[in-house]
Amino acid sequence: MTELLLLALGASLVNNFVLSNFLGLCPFIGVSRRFEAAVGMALATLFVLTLASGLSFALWQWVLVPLGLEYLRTLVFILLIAGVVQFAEIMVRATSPLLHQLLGIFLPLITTNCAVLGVALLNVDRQHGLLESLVFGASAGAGFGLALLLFTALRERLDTADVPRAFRGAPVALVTAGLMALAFMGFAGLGAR
Amino acid sequence: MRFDTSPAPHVIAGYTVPRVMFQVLFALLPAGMAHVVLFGPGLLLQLAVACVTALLAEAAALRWRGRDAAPALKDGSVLVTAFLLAFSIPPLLPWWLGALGTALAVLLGKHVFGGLGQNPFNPAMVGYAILLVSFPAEMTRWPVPMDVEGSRSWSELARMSVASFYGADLTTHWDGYTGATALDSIRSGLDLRYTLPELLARGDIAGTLGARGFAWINLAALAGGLYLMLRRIVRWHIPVAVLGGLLVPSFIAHGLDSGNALGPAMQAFSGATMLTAFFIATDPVSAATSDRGRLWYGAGIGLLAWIIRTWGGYPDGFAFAVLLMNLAVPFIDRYTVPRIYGRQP
Amino acid sequence: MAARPTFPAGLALDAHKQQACGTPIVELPLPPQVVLALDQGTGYSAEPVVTVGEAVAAGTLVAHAGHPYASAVHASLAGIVVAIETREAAVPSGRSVCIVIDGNASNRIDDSVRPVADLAALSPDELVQRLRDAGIAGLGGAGFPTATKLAYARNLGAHTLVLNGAECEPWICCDDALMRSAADDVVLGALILRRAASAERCVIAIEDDKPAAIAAVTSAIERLRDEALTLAVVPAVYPQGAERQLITAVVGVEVPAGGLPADAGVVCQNVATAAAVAHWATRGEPMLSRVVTVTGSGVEHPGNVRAPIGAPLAALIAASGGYRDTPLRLIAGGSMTGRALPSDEVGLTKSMNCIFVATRDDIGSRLEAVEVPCIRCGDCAGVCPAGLLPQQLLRAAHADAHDTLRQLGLSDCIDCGLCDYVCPSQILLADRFRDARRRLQEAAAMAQKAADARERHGLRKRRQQEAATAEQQTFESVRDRARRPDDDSAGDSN
Amino acid sequence: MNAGAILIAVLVAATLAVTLGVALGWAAARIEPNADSLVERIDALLPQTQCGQCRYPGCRPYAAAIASSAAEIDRCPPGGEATVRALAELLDRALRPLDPEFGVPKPAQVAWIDEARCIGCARCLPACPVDAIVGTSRQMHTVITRQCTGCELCLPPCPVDCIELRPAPAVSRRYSQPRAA
Repeated sequence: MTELLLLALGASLVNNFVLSNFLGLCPFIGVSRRFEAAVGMALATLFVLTLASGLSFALWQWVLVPLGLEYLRTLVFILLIAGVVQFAEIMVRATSPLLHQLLGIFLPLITTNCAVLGVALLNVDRQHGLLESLVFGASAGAGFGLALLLFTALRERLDTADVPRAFRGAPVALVTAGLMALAFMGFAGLGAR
Repeated sequence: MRFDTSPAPHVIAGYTVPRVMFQVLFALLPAGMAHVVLFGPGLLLQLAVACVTALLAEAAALRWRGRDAAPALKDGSVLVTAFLLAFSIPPLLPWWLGALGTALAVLLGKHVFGGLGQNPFNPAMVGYAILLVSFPAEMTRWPVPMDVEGSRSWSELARMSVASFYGADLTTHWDGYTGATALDSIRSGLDLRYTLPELLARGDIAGTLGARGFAWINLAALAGGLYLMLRRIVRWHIPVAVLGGLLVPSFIAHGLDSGNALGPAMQAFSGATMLTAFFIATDPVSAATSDRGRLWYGAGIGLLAWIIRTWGGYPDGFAFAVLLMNLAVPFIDRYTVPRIYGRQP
Repeated sequence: MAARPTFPAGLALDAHKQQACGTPIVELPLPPQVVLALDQGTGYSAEPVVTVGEAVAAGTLVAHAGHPYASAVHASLAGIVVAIETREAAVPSGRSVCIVIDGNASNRIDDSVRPVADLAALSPDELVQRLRDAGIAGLGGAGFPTATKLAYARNLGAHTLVLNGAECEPWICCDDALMRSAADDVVLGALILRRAASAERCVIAIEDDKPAAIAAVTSAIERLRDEALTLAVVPAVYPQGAERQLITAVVGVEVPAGGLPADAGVVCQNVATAAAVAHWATRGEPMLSRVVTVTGSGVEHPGNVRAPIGAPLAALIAASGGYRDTPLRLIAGGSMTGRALPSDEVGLTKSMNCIFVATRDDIGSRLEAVEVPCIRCGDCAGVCPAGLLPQQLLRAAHADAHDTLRQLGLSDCIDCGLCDYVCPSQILLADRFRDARRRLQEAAAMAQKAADARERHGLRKRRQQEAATAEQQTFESVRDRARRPDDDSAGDSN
Repeated sequence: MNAGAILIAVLVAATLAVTLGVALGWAAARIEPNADSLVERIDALLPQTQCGQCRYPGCRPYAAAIASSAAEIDRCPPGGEATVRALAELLDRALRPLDPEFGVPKPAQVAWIDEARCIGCARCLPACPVDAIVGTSRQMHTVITRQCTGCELCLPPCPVDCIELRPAPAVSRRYSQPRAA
């Protein structure tokens, strides 16, 4: 139990996927202009990450390893993630076409979100079991969502700030993301003692 | 007869931002005096370099934007940033690090976002965190305070401070004069499996209320903070929440495991506790805006500082705790809008 | 009497009342001309019923209240109508159609001005109608027609009439003076208003910094011995006299956002309005005059003046000894919500409770203010009596973000000006909010119009479709009928 | 590596692909996209003049075209810059100026019939998209100002050019709360 808790804490805060490992930066920058869209993205990523973690573990454990096809893992995982993402897209379009509009290209791009593939590969590398994989995936997703929502709320505030012209838009967003990463360094070493 | 028109209200109280800022500077006076008495005149040198750098950076940033720099320089806000940073860094820091930290605080922490009132992060803490991450050795080397038993003299401390300010290598002359802060020593002691009572029994760590040296500075900062509350510059929500967020968990943890967990008195009067609670966390620009939001914000800072002090990689977690809660402020503001008259909650 | 708890927030302000309050009410000599604005401050105008050149007597109806938010206007001076034209006026829009009457010395009083003999026999509905005909409007500052407010109160079943004698705004003391000199009128008017509103009880609320008024009203109530009538002393905290805040302080309920006081079972009237009602009941006089405070460091002898509606402000100031020093602003109202007027040629309106002639001594704090960026200190939120976050509203107003403005409750701002008052960055918050509120109202009106158009367009399309279907059916039935006798053509339908 | 291993690898990948494809195809067919709610939210931001300047027969068809990305958001001159901004914000699309091809914004206007010149031909009645013109054959017509959207669609059918557009009256003020006194 403590192990799982530490795993969750590590994946969501200490080694936050976005702010410490720099995985999944494209939606982090791309879908952080509107809070509603960010909430949608956070939920979609959480869904995809958790589902992909479980399924990739199953594929790895019960198909690739028994058949000696470990070298196929990148290919197979991407295929799997693409499928899950497509499913998420169908769901989003059915429930909220506005969200579908807002997420735009970034929804299918979850497929090539390095955070998702990263979680699947890290699960294999660290030899996580099924439960561990699911917890790792879900907490990575939660950490991504947390960072995304905090960042979006910050950017909405910056929208009305008197930012120098040279820094308006992407530059100030990147500076902010950098300072967020700096703040998250405060978690460094947490749980190591 | 004809008259000019102008919108109501026609009379205002006449409070001004400079008045607020200079009251804050004034309230830092007792802490500054305690600092100088206990740690030597290093603080004054740091203050000088920080103030000069801050004013230059502010003027340069405004000039570059084509704006009038004079009112901004006079309003005192950038001096508050300089003071808070100078109070946070060790008094032995070489001048160029103090200048670098201040310049980064003002430029990266404030003017990139548009200057006064626009910065989401506390500029002084931005500067401090960058220095701490980039120069960990210099940033954790403090003079041994005067209230630790030994045969050190203040004038020797002063000579060392000046030498260190210009970058002299301290190990040759003043080896026994420098050391880690109390919180730092306790951390490393605990890592080496000493128990807390054993560590506190050593004369160089704990005073009556908290860490040697820092206990007095914290008391002085508390006095200055109470003055600000009396003058209604600072309202009670943030300081109380910060102290609550830090002290409640430390009280519980100390009760459960007095061998390893610091007690509330030690937590309250060591490190940057009081400075943060009354001067840093209360910076309104980077704090939450409603009363309820400020309680969450303050409690978050206290709790995160406790977590980082207890389990984290840094001895005093306040700078990071403040930055972490700064970035949560817009999020907190979103969910803590007070009830409007005549509306259902 | 102990002060009772009050609404949250607010601020005790420097009252500046001693300037004008020392002396008794002065009667203004009849001016040679009056300028009667047909918009008396609500933004809705009465319709003229006289023509240029017509002779009128004091009390003659000159404009009829067509809209429920407009109030009837009567000639306050006997004479000749010399102009009906749009002029500069002391109303929010700055201009109004005005009826200008040149006085003659006849002082003729209209025949309709007779004491109301059958007062006790009038039903509440009749009372309300008579008050409407008499042009009685709120004298507290908004000028809203009293009859319309009473009608709302009756429709929604208000149980309490609150008589507003708080007079929280700095510099103004006309209500105070009136209560001290004519407390019996106030109490009598209160009883008539209570009956017209069909309310169970009436509470007269006075701020605790007016002990003389409290004493006068207390003894007037004792003389009357009516159990439905009580006095409530409220703390002198600005904006205690704002309708919603006073209701919360006195009755302990909140008026729902976007609703009327009557939704909370309360109707609120000003004490001066009550005195005017008593005036009407005892003498039959429609609303022809009011008491107004003339004050500020820019007038020689500050004081309270009873003047005919429409009297040029210059005449009022002359009666107070004229200008002194360097008057910089001519403000209709007090220092917090008063409106700076461009000229002293405009006529007194029913809603004008104060003429504040301000010099640098009075308004220097505002003149010298230098605006700097908001530092989010939150002092404004700490004093806002509506519980708003002005600092957040400012950002939203700056970005013109309508949804955010609505969410943050811009429409619940009562325009009290306290946020401006305390702001260390000295930002003109109240003015920005006024501007944003106007934009929001315009957007809402446009949205309403679009919604109406959408509905009508939808109805039209449905009607066209139905018509097309009906035509098709008619065509088919005619065709079928035409086909039936001739069986050979059956194959043609393919 | 032998041929068998390659075959197995290909088989595994292919099986996975086919399985996912079938599952997705089934899901796509079963779960209906729900486009109407988006069209409604876009329609709510359009000014409802029904003027057709966007070259769609009314505001709702234009909203549908925006929702399906068939049309850009810059085609509505009556809504002006404010509408483009609202649409850009709703859909998180880039702000762009109005396309002058579809007309230029004008101040709000309403139609007005010169009743002296009107011959009562009733041709303008069916042209009005919101039924804001009243009148019948050989009777004078008049425009209900409050309901007119200023779409100008009644101008072309009029044989005697007796309809002109005038500035719209200011929007009516609502009862504003009594102020603090």
